[in-house]
Amino acid sequence: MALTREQMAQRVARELEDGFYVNLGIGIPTLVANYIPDGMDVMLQSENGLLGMGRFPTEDELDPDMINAGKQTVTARPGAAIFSSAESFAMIRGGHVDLTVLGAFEIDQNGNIASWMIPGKLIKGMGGAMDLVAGAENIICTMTHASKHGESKLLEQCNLPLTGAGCINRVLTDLAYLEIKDGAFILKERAPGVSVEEIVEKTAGKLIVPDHVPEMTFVEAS
Amino acid sequence: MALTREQMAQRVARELEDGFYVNLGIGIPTLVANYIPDGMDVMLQSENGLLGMGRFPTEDELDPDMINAGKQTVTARPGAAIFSSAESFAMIRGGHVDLTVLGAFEIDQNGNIASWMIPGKLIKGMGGAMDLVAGAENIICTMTHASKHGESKLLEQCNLPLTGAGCINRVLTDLAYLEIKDGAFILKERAPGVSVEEIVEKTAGKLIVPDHVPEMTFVEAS
Amino acid sequence: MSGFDKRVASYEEAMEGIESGMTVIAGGFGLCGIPENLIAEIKRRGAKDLTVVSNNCGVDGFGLGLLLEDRQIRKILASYVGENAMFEQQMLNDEIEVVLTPQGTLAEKMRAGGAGIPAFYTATGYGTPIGDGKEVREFNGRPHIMEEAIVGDFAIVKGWKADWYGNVMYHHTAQNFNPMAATAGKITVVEVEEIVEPGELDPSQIHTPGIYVDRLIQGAFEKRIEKRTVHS
Amino acid sequence: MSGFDKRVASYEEAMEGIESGMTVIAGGFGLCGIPENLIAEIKRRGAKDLTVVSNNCGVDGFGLGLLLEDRQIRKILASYVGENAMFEQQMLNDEIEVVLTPQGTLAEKMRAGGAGIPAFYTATGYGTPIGDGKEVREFNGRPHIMEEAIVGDFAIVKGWKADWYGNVMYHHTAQNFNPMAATAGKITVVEVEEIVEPGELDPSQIHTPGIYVDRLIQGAFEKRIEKRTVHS
Repeated sequence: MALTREQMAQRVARELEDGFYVNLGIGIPTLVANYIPDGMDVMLQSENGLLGMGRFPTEDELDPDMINAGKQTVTARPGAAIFSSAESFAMIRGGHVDLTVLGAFEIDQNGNIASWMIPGKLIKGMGGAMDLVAGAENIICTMTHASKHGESKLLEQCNLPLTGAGCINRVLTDLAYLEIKDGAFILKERAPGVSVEEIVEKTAGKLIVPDHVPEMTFVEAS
Repeated sequence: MALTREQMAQRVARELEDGFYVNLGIGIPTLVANYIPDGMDVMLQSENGLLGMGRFPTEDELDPDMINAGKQTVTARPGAAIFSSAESFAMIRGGHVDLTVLGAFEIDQNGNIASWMIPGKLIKGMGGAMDLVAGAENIICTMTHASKHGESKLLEQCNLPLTGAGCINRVLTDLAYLEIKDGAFILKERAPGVSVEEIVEKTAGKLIVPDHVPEMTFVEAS
Repeated sequence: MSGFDKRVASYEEAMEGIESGMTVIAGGFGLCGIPENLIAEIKRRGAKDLTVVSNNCGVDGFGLGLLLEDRQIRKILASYVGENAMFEQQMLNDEIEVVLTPQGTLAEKMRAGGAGIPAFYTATGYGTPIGDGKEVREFNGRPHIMEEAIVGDFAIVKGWKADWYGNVMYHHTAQNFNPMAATAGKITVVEVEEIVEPGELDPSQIHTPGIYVDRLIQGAFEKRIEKRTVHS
Repeated sequence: MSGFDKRVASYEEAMEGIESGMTVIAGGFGLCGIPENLIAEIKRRGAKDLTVVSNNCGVDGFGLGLLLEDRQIRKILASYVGENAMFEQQMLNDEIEVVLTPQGTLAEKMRAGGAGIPAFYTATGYGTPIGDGKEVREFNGRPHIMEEAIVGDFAIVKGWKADWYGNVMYHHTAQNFNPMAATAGKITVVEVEEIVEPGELDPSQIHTPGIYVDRLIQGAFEKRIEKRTVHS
């Protein structure tokens, strides 16, 4: 069965390490924060200028001057740092963020990503996404493996205008976890109950399937 | 008679305006701070990262962490700001400093300045001088009109390696105050008792002498 | 009267000289840390054909959204727009030109404008529509594009506390684009919540040194929240 | 043990991994705000053929001058050197290569190295020996030269206060080159006068966010004064 949004977040969270500075995009990436393992400490970077994002505020703590990159009101955890947008993107562009998690429309076998613009639809802008994909050494993209109409989003070459060229090497879809290397997707794990055949069928780009593709396991929340 | 160092500083101080942010180089430029007219407020920028340099500290105030660009211990005046070297030179390079006063070895009629390097002699470096001449819209150079051996320092073309190209338009020497425009020095004022003939003789570059060249006047300190 | 007293008496005086066709750089991210009263004054004055440089363009009826009502903005450089119906409509009607700019590149272009750096190279945007027509150059085996600095006729900035020399501190994430905007205006106008005496702020804790600030005014702020999210 | 605890137990551990041939970026201006104990540790370890990036090169027997005694520096990028007899002698004997770099350009090269900006343009140095061999390009009718970023294998930094996440504050003009150096090291080591608990520093008042800092140590400092000038 395809992974739920929560399971996708859970799987991404396994890539975290203690002491990681992490930037989480909007959507599924945001949910990753809910699955940081006990005893592990991760610091969230919000590109509007906050390192050490905390939980949402109580009514009493609510402050219009304290928001995250999604424009939600947040708090800062003890030991946070707040700075300008130039400093924030110096961190991002300079490769100081350990892990970036973001969504995408399409990924191709050369690590190109399209995530911001669908010609003919209203274009709102790329925000910080182009800086994030160009800057983070370590990016995981999360998206559904195929569109609602069954069209693969893992392509030989992206159709949509790019967000970044050759910068993605890890993708988690609702069906599989894949790495990108030397112009091909490498199937590393599959969702519980999802067959290799289904993944092959729904992957338009070049896919390398190792002899053994382990199934992901998830523990039910108690 | 040629101006004394103090008179040179006094003359330069007449170019100050209330509310000016000023960077003063080492030597005669430093003395300018002693001649800021009463009722006029000028803020001194020190390129190691201090805007609002104050007087030297008393023994009690002495702090190794508070120095100026000449590495002397100083104080900060109330309302000062302290920042990084990158921010300091952003100010300088970005043209935010109203007036820079610095010394020179040679100036030429095209506004080129040589002030940091004498081939064959030990070269210590340019420090912030190249940034200052490239960045300040408004620079006054102070130097003696001629060397000890009588050789002019106001040239057709600088002989020494440059500090900056085409960036100087005002020079105060011990003999005269000159402006530089369209490839020529323009004699604007002469030191008390110094003849136009002497200035002409000691200026190797193209010199334009107006019909009337007023003599500077100085009031003795009481 | 000290030449360093940057205070002006009114918002009218604060935006004196703004004219049609000018470029205005604005601080703020979303509705956080926006110079809301200075924007309102630009609306009141009615300057048209403005080029606005700002990460976003406000919402209907607030922030830079106010300037859309009378079609005062001809062109905007931003990283994310269109949260407001009026913007969307003007964009679809080609009444407003939008130059989408990656957020980090936008911040760096403002900083460069203030710092006398006319252009710089970044990997951001290479291989995307943002890189089209820009010079490409390889550094460390990776292609980068050249981006040029931005300077504004006016910069409008929202600070928290300032002394009357114009030394400014920002509050929390309301800092965002404000420090870079402050450096990049030929005339920089800052509105703050509180003005104190010079000497009251710690010199090492000033975010924007007064040398960048031309005019300073104390105002009252609505500080509208765009996405109110609370912890139950 | 938090993964964000940057504290190390000794100066030996702080400079673990420094090897001959590496590039070291150092904060400090003159003798003000220099990482004096980290420099002394580099001397103790004896790494040779170092490329040092620092505004100055200390004095005889103190600061970076210590590394001259055993000829540990092969090359230095600096804006002003030679205050020390030993430096002068090694320079005259061609034992040390000196790449003189304008002070503002040096600061910007460090910042660019940390910020993922591989190169930028500046008017500083155009038409001078510093511009020789560098690309010249005109912007706004004025020629500029291209300068490239600097990154170090190590950056050594002197802070004032830090929390153990590595968030650092600097004291007065001891700030100088330290914040840029801190961003530009593959391994950034910071020594401070006091380490406090996370949460004790105001988030908006941190000069160097902990993300740039790999190792942190509390030390005792001589803080030698180069030109003691007092007001009688």
